[in-house]
Amino acid sequence: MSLILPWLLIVVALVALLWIALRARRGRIPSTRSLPAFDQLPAELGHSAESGSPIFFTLGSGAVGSDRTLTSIAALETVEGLADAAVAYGTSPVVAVGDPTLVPLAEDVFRRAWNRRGTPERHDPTNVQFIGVHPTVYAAGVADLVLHERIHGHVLIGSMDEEAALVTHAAEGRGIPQSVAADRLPALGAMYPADARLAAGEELFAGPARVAALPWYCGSLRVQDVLRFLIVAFILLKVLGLW
Amino acid sequence: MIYCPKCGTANRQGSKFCNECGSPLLATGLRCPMCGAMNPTGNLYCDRCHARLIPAERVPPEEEKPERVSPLKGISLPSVPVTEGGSGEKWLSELRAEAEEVAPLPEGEIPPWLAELTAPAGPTAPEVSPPEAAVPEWLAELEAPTVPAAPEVPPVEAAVPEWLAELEVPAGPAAPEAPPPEAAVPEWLAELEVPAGPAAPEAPPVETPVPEWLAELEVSPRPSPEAPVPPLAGVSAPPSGEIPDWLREFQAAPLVQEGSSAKLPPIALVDTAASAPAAPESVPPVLLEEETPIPPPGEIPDWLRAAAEEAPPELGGLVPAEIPEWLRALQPRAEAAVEEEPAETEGFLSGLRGLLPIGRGLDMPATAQPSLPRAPSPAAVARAELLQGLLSRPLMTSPAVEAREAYRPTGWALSRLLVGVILLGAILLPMLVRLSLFSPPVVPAVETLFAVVHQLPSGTSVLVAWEYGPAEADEMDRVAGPLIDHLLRQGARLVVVSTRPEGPVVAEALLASRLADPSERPRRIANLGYVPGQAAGVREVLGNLDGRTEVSTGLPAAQVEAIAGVHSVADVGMVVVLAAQPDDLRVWVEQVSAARPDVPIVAGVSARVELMSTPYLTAGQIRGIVAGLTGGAAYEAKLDTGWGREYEYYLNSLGLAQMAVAALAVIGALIFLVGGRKR
Amino acid sequence: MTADLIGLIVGTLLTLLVLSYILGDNPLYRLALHLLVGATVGYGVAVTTVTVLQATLPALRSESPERVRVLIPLILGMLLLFKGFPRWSAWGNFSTALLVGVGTAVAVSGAVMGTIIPQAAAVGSLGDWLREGSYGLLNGFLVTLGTIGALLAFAFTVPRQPTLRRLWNGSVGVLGQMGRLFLLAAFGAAFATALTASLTVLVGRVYAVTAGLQQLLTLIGMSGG
Amino acid sequence: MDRLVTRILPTAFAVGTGILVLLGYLLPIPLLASVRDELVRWAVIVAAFAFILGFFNLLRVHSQRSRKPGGIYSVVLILAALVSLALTMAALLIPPLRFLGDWWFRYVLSPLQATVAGLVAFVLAVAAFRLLRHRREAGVLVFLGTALIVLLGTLPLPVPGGEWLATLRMWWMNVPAMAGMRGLLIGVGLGVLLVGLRVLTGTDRPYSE
Repeated sequence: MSLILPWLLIVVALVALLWIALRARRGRIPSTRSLPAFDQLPAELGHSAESGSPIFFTLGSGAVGSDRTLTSIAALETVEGLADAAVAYGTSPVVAVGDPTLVPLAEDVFRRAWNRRGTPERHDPTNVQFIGVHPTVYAAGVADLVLHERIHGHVLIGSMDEEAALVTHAAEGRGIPQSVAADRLPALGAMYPADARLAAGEELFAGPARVAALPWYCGSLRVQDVLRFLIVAFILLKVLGLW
Repeated sequence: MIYCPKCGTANRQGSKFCNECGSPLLATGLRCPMCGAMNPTGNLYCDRCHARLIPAERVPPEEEKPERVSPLKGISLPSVPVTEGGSGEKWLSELRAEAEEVAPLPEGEIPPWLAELTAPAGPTAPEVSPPEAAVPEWLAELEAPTVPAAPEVPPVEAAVPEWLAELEVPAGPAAPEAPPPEAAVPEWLAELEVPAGPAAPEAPPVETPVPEWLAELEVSPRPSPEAPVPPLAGVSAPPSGEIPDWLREFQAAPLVQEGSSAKLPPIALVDTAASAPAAPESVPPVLLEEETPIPPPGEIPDWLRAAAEEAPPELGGLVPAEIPEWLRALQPRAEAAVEEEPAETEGFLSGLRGLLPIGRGLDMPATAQPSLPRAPSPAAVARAELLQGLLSRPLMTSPAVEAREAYRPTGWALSRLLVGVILLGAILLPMLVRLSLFSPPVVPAVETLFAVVHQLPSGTSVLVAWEYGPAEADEMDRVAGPLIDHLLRQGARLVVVSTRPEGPVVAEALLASRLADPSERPRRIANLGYVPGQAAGVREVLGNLDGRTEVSTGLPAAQVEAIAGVHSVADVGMVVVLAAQPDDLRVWVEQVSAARPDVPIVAGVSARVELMSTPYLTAGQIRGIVAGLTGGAAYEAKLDTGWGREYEYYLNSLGLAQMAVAALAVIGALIFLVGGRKR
Repeated sequence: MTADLIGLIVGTLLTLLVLSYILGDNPLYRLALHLLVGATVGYGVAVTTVTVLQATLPALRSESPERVRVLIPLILGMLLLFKGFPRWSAWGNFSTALLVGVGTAVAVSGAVMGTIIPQAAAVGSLGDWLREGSYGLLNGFLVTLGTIGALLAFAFTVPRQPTLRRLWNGSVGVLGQMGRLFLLAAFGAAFATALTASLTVLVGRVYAVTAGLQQLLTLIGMSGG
Repeated sequence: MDRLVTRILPTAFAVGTGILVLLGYLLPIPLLASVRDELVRWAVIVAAFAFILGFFNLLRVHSQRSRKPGGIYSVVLILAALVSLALTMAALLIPPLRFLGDWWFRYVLSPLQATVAGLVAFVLAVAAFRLLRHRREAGVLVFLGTALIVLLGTLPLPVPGGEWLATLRMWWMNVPAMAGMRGLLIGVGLGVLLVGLRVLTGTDRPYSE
């Protein structure tokens, strides 16, 4: 398979990213469309602080080091966008991970949030829980936690397949409001009929931009749109036989 | 509307970035801590209630201002600069954490939970002007979004709870350590004071600053000849400006030099046990003066009794309130006689008594004289019991926000039970009643696979990638069974490899059940076990097959007959991928076609992988595919290896179960279409 | 033989406990589930550590340059264990940096060379469609429309100028709406295939339980009779 | 010194290894390919240590929870983890004890994992039943229609319409569903690419202090 196309795509993406980063520094930050799955998380965090029970994050079993790494990193960045607010309210969320490589990275998110706040000793490392290696066992373990722990809201974001239905089933049974962001097709098939605000496929990667709204997150969404049009053009050219 | 400082565009209230030029929008108003009204940033006093908005202290120069460490848009956060190496003792940082959670925010930005309390419950998420055509909720394209409009949580009542309004320190950089030199004195109290003299108090008050809520209870200590001081502690000054004459005679002599804003403890929590000098009769005692000997309870001081008997007519119908018994018991009184203390004669402390004489014993540490505890007087005991009674009463706090007990969605248990019973019934029915509703369908992909395997010359070695574990074994064993059986019948030698830890063990179980003659095992099958690392592991094993150890016998692979003559994927006649996940199929197809493009690849996959595997089939990378139980049943029907009876059971149960779920989906759709949406 | 018998009893009992979740969440199910979670983690740790140690220890003992190549990851692995103690957690940053770096490269190359380009190129051209006859043209057109629509359905940023925005809504917006229908078709197909797969497993489990119970009954019948 | 060790060096290390491995994929140079495979092997070894970290996290969380009410479940979990670790280690390292490990895998682990995978079918069925309660827009008809076609087309009833349904299923999965899937996968690929570029350019640093 010729390597020209991959190089072309990566170089164009890099150039677009740098160009948009410059524009963002001059203040021209693109506004992105609203995604209910992420937009209501800050308010949900406020309610959770009021009721005193934490928000439960299911980060899936995407191993860092495998080809699902970047889905897990996008999920971690979304949680990091909320970590400062959660720490300020004093209720640090519970995070369940399905792969051991996610344990250190998830714990670091909250440890640094407490450091930024100036009270590192209030960081409780057991709010990140490693549950089970096999995806289905992980989903069943998380479902059991959701059924029996005192939680206020449930957010599922990360790399999972149709076993995610076990978790949303348990949360729906307790009437807990849910937000789900999944990028794999079997998971989306199982999550669409679930009782949850859905962010599908590429929208999972818009999580950090919607929650933390930092310029380079919004900028990279603009780059995705630019590449989107280039690929549409490529498909049309190929259909017309010109490529 | 907020006007952008850079391009002047009008943006909606609450937006953080200008819609036109994108520059960040500065804070647009200061919220008054007393009445909550929004004032322009430049105001010193609130337009509505004239409370002071910005404390009079020096505004910290630019570089001292704590730089905002995490510019989190959309979430207004009290950001605390990271103090290197921890700041002071632990209790101080905890105090700062609580104080910060209560203190209002520097730029007048209110955290959403509080804003909800003050502003009527409105949408708190920073709304970005969503373009008309782009869908608000991503899938609600033709109709209003189904997102439940009313948030489940009952909106907290909008008015600021009374205890919170008082607790708020006046707006302005709320650095709790720096004691505000003078708490903003409320309007009604300011009138009672002498119009503040130009000379600001040089000597900062000795005592610790009295918090706002406490200051209200105190009587202003600075009586001046014109503004008499209300006689009794705790009696709040009359709201109207002029002082009733009944009050004027109780005016105390000017005790404290004008202008000194010494703050005296509000309520006479006087430690009467200390040897306070007895004030001379001549100076009318003021209850709050520290040195005044307080008459023992029950025995009313003559000046009070005189005032009581006189009952001056011009009280305007006000019957002098007689002091209730429990309040009188609380009234402090002098325990022991104290000897005379000369008053100061000159200097700006003239007239004060009980001052520490300069020079004598100043260097001595202030040690309390240990007074032997005498039997407590009955009054002290009564007071103690009263206090104990007060303390033991249950704490009356605002009704705790009980954890929002999750409501159970309607009909949850019923629909769960209904689905469970119907599903299990559909699966068990074919076991009780012998049904032959469903027969194996004719699947084109299985036809091509059968043909490819059929022309395999005898004795060729086949690499089998065993990519499923026990969780998927129930389905995959029925998919892979006929294929493995056919390969063994064709005389092929199997080399089994897996990138999942449980793969080899599951492979052993199926191979044992499908191999007709166990003694031929070493000649026909070599299980090379688990290879860690997805794509990298596959690449590594494709390059070096016989360098590994055979799992079932423990021998190095080179000595196993089944793998004789096979060093890498180049020496293999066919590659079979048994995948339960789409990723595994993609990894193996990519790596094998990269290592050896012409080798035929066939696949046995789970039903969930069928959707993702058809592109490979059409692209010709895979010669044939058997997918799901139906594929396995079709292959078994063609091969007829004697497992037909079990497949018939499975096929009928699965078919019935799928019909049941399809029926449930349609019934559910009708029920909930009519029954109404989620509340 | 008794090991298999005990195994059969234990296996059937555990399967029944987990299946009882269908009738309602109950303590027995929770016991079986916690047993499963613990057992899976214990199994995973054992297999991974033994496999990795078996791969690295022989190289450590040999004196060849291979030693150095194995020593570095082992040291990085030890450093990662510091992440367990919040005070020295920063020392594990090198190990997580390696995991993130390698993972990012693997994921990016997988996305670019394994997904974006093959899927975009697989749409085929007019010529290919015509070769498949009259249906080919319809199918090809539908697939192209659906792929482009589904791709445009995710467009995040919207132009600000009103004129451009109307143009945008007219074109990208409409295509996006249609793309959403194709996406829902994909979700429906994924739902159905996932349901078929897990139904097959459920059927297999129910058969295993009934077969196990029948076998136990005959054994009890035999020993009783 | 603190900033150097916890921020700058890890960032350089991550960006360096990332670019090296990516070049290993993008350039057909054998040297780069071997460097790439070596770094990937390192990542596998470090991931094994992460497993030990995860194991102790599990033990710590559940030992804490075992003291609270309903702690019996955590005790069972900890015991099962230790027994499973011991039996599997014995099976892999001590050949005579291998039958214990196999027994544990075959009669405890396998049935439990398989049955939990079977429960997924039950929860999917419940979700299908309550579909119209959560989603009320027109698109749900496309979802439901596709699900019914693909589900009933898998094993058609021997009624006359059965054959036609099977061919409709084949077409429906190869054209509309395939198009939607393709658009989705390309979109996810773009998302992954951009997050990857942010990590490789050092903008996102999940590993650094």
